[in-house]
Amino acid sequence: MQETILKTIGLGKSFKGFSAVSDVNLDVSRGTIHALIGPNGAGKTTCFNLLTKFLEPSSGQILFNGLDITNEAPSQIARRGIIRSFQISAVFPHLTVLENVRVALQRGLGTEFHFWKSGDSLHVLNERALELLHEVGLEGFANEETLNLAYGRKRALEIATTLAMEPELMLLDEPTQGMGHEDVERVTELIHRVARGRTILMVEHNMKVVSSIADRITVLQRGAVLAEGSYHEVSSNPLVVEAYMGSHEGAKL
Amino acid sequence: MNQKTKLLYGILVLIALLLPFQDFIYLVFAMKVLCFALFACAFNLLLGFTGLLSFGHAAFFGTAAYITAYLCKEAGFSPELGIVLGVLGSGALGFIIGSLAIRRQGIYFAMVTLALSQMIYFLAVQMPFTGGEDGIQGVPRGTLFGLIDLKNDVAMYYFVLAVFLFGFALIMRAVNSPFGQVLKAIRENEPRAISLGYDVDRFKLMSFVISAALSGLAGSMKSLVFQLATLTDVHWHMSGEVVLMTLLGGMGTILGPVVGAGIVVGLQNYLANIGSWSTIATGFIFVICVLAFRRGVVGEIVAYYKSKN
Amino acid sequence: QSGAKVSGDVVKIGVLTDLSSTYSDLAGPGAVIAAKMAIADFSKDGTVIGKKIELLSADHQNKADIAANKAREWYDKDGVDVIVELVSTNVALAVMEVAEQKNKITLVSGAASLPITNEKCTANNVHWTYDTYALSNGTAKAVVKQGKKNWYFLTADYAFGAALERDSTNVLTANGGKVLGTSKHPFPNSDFSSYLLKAQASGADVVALANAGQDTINSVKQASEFGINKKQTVVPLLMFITDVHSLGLNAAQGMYLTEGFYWDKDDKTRAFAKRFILQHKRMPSSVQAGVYSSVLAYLNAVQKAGTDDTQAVMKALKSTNIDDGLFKGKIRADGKFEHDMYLLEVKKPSESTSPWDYYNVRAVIPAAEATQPLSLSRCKLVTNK
Amino acid sequence: MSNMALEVKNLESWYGESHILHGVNFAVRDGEVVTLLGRNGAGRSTILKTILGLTSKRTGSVEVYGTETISMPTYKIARLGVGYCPEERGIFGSLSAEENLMLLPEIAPGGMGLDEIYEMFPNLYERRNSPGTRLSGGEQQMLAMARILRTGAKLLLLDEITEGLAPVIVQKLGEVVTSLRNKGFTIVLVEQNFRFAAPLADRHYVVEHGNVVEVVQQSELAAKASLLNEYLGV
Amino acid sequence: MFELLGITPQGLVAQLLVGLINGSFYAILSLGLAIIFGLLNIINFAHGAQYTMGAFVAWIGLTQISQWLGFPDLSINYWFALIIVPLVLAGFGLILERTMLRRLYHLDHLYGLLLTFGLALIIEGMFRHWYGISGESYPAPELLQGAIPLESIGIILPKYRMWVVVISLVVCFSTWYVIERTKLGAYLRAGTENPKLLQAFGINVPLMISLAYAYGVGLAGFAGVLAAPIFQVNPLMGSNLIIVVFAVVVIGGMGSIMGAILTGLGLGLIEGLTKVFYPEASGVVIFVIMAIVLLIRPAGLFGREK
Ligand SMILES: Nc1ncnc2c1ncn2[C@@H]1O[C@H](COP(=O)(O)OP(=O)(O)OP(=O)(O)O)[C@@H](O)[C@H]1O
Ligand SMILES: Nc1ncnc2c1ncn2[C@@H]1O[C@H](COP(=O)(O)OP(=O)(O)OP(=O)(O)O)[C@@H](O)[C@H]1O
Ligand SMILES: [Mg+2]
Ligand SMILES: [Mg+2]
Repeated sequence: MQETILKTIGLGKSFKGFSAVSDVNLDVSRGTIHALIGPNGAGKTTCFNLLTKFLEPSSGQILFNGLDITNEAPSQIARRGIIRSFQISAVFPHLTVLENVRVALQRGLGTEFHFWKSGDSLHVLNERALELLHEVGLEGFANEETLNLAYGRKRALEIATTLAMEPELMLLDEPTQGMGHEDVERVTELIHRVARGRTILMVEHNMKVVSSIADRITVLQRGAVLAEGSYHEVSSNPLVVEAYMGSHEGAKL
Repeated sequence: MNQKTKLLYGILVLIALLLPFQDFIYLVFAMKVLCFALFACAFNLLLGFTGLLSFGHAAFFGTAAYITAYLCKEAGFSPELGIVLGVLGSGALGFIIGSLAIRRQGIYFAMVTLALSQMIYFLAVQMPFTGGEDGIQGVPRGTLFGLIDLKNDVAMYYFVLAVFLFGFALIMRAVNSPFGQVLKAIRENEPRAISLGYDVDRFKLMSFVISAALSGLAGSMKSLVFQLATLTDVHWHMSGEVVLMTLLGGMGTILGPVVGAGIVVGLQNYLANIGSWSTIATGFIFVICVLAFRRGVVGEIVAYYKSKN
Repeated sequence: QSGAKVSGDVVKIGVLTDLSSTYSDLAGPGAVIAAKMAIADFSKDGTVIGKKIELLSADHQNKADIAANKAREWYDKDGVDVIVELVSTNVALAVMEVAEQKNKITLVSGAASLPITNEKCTANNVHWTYDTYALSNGTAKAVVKQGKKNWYFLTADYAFGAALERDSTNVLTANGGKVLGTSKHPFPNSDFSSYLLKAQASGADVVALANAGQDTINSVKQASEFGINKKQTVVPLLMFITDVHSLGLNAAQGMYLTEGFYWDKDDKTRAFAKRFILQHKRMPSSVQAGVYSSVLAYLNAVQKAGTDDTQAVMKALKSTNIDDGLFKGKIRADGKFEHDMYLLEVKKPSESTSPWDYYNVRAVIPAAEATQPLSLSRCKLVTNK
Repeated sequence: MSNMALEVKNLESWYGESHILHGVNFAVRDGEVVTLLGRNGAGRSTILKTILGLTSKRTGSVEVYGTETISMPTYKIARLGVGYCPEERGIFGSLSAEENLMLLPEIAPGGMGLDEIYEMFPNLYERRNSPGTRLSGGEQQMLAMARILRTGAKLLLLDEITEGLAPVIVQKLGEVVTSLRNKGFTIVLVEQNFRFAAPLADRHYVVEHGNVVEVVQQSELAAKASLLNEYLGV
Repeated sequence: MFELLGITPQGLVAQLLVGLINGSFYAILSLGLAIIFGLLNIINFAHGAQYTMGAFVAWIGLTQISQWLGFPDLSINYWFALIIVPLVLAGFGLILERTMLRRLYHLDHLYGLLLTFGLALIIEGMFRHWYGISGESYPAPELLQGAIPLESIGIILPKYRMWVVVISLVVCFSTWYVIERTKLGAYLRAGTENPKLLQAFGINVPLMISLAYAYGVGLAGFAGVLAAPIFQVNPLMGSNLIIVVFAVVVIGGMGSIMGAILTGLGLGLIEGLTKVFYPEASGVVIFVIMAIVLLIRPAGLFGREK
């Protein structure tokens, strides 16, 4: 069962001589929640961008299910089942909340290029969309224009949309950022729930979230892996404490 | 579509059908409006629903006009064949220009399309078969399917109307189709659409080609209605005009471009007698529209009804 | 004459011209005024064979489709019998086409291309004022005969420019001249200095301008800026008095050009011009004079035929000698109005004694020489016979 | 009684047609630190924006150091000595990190020097020549905070400054705010992270539906814990 | 003598100079456009009309104003026009900005483009109505009349054109210096991105924007005065130029000041050479270059990638 779903070999990226990520070897096991943490500017988002090909790696290889996907286009990677969310909220502001989720579900129908087909053909997706909205507590906003949602709710919507893709591997970039405590708890619980049957790789600064659900943690610093292991192992590593967590008091924030 | 809208469309179609039975509106004028309305609708598909401002749509309109005019006049093709080939031609050109242009965004997209269409213009001036600045004149309207003689203005009118309705329905359908939903999503947030697995460039290209082909359809029809294809059809002024029509009518609304086309063509026609004042008057209309009726005529009406409800 | 057959009980004349863009000075509002004058001169009460004469005017903006659309509407809906003026060739051709279909008349004054009475000729059309054949024969021949045999062309890169260049080159070589080079410039264009430098370096005697309107004006202006008009002769192949007026004599002096009408030619033209300037504040261009002449001739032909029926009027037009004090000649089978043309030289500022006193008439080019011989015509009306 | 730094009375505010704030009242004395707490969408960020006149319409009264600003243009309000760290960070992408830092005009004497700032945020020093929006999320957050420290503004409006920051940096920011407070700065803090805010502030305002619904003094924190819990779900 | 495709080296130098002159016009105009676009987010379609207006105002000052005001001796000569006309135009720009453009900043580029397009029509239509299409002649100032004969190559270069090159380079580079080498430049760029926020930092953005527009329009007017003695002053002189200038701005990179200047000059040269070697293509060469540049460097030669 502990099969590797995502593997990077010597992944690196430099911007005009500044190397943001260097020689990262990740090994994400199927069915786990894997957290990527590290100080600001360590290269976490950049890693995500490389994995989803929003950035072109300067070096290294990416293997998904043993398959080399290093040279594939972003949308192709998405269709393989690797779906990401963004650090700064990414929704479709002028679509309704329901439509937001439906856009993601729609790909499953295989009719995305059918410009001659009626839009009503999408209504079959409504039920599933509402279900997903319910999961993130947004069912009451289904017909609201997304623009009008508060920040935290937009984040929740983003997770629902990502879930709609039925991803094999979900990449979440700071999913709880900007959320109220209630929401954080709900989303944490949500992630935990949806993690069953899929794999999650997440960046998160909220140690409460990380400690409660992450099976395995990789700590990046200055673009390189500093430590790896369970929360317990990592949080007791003095290097990590110094570079990232601060005093243990802080870790419990 | 709700009941009221359906009723409105029904009434409009009925009026259009009855148009030949009156004297007040000149039929050729009505045909011109329909051609440009189709052109503007096709353009709106790109601007209003994909968020791409093309400043070179005259290239498609004109290319199809030239192809149809040439085939019908010099090669003796039947009108339906001439039109089909014209549309295919502009669709193909749309594919080429589109593939180059969609790689860029915003104002750059506009400028690339402008540049490429300037090259088409250059070709139209230079190539022998276009007849230079005289254009291709005296294009025969021919007989449709070997049955209907299009020389008759009424027959031609119904033909144009049928083609327009076909194009209009297609666009309306496309906008609300699954494809249209994805386009809307792309316009709203492109990176997110990519991350959901949509090959954004293919969608943009597709809508570009559809828009180009339908613009070509309008151009082909125009060349038959007026029986000529000239440089005006490929000039950047034409590209500008279609932008104006769309905006005046209300971009992103279904009926807006039709209304806009009616207004612009009507202005051209009825202001034609006042010479330089017509330029000034047109200028004022734009300024006032932008400052006061930004949503365009149809957009304003829609907004008014929305605010009332 | 109350039994006369007049369509719609009114004789309608449409002036379809460029009211707002490139050619609006040489044709434009002035052409409308000229047409009005012709009607007034024809009859005090504005009638012909007892029917009212009505005048319409519209702007075609130099766009063939707008022109064709307007023409159709006029013929179909408004009952217009004849459309006059039609500056710019593509407009003229488009409207002639419509007129032929609708069996109505066109009297072209402003457009210049030879094909109007050749391969594109129609039975219902008269080409009134001038054509490129007359321009090249007039100017080119006269200049070559002065011994200026080496020419350099600045040609607008479109069919009209090419035609002007070709026709002049034919005349040039037939008279022992030689083309040293050609620069094709885009149309429209505003800076001509590169071409002028090349022309200058070519050492040609003559720098010929095969272009029109603003392009010609700017070429002449810049030629004088570069001092080209001091050593070489600048010859605009198509230039109107309105162009000379806006250029000013300083830049324009010494040029040769050909026109079908000059206001200061004789007493009759001066009398017409005096009345015209009162209304328009500018002297008439040859195109505007041509509109006057064509409208007057049309009304006379209606009178003569006793109807406004197209065939009858065309027959009357083609069978009458025209002499209205501005133009004198007759209309040929191919629709060309054959009349004398004038070779003009632009005066020096010091020679000009009053406003609009711009030309010395250097020669009269007889009608026969200013018109393409019928034997060479490619007009279907002539070749079919 | 020390002077009022900020006094907000009956403040109402709109984004286009939507009415967001419905009569907000609160006051901050010179040298105080207060927080605005509330759930997502309660209107906390809007309060800060409205103080600076960044919403499309506002009514009521906002006095900054005793000057009524309700009909002042935004830039003049800022010049009264207000520093603003916006929610979405507002880093300028066409400027380098350092240009971003240097961009803000000094509106009062006593701003921090560049060295001091780089010492506080060494990441920024390292990335100073990168275009502003190329910085990582957290680096942008630091930059947004750092640049207002340069201007000498004494009244700081800080919107979610701990968002997306590593725990070490959050700790450090806590120290920064404390030291600013000791230097006499007046701070209005919008925070999601109550544990971060709790020890720093003199007073907490709870915002709900565009209104201040509860005021909790530092001293009452323990007593009103359950109330807060109800409002915020802490 | 060595010749390249029928052109002597001296001839080539002369041609390059001529190209540089056109380049100077492109540079001034695209500079103005770039400033306006960069800061107001508006594609100033009226730029061409404002250039025309500059030329007309100069001409009116020289020949008409005496009649208007009834002082027969009053006439604003070229040198005064060079200062007064840009100020008049800047004032005009200020009014436009305060009354109309101001309402459009938060909207899509499209609306600014449309509004200024309408303004261009009005301005052109007015001049067309008053002064006709053929336009008027504006004489070069006496000091700069005549030409420098380069006898050795049989070529004459007008003094006035030399002056144009010099003065436009001076104006362009001082503008560049002010914008890029002072803090103003940083304000301008930041203001482009997020004007509201910049205001929240205490900068009077509305004023900055008004002045920038006025300056851009003033530059257009300045170019108009410079052009008056070279080209016929006619209502369409600007609209023929404006599309090319747009292309120049795009090739240079939107919002890049130096890009606008250098590209303007460079394209003038290239266009000039095209006129010499393959004149048929001179009308389209800039667009071909633009297409190529955008495909290779999407943000333009000097633009920053987003
Ligand atoms: N496109 C780019 N060009 C230049 N430098 C970049 C670019 N993208 C990221 N960087 C730099 O690379 C480093 C890593 O950035 P990244 O966004 O991956 O950090 P992160 O680990 O996600 O941090 P945070 O937790 O603050 O979001 C940062 O120092 C950043 O400034
Ligand atoms: N630009 C805007 N236009 C319209 N409505 C807006 C806009 N910005 C915010 N809102 C609405 O105003 C209300 C208050 O938003 P605000 O951003 O002030 O909330 P907040 O308390 O800061 O919450 P968050 O934790 O999400 O930042 C929300 O309902 C939101 O939907
Ligand atoms: Mg990050
Ligand atoms: Mg907020």
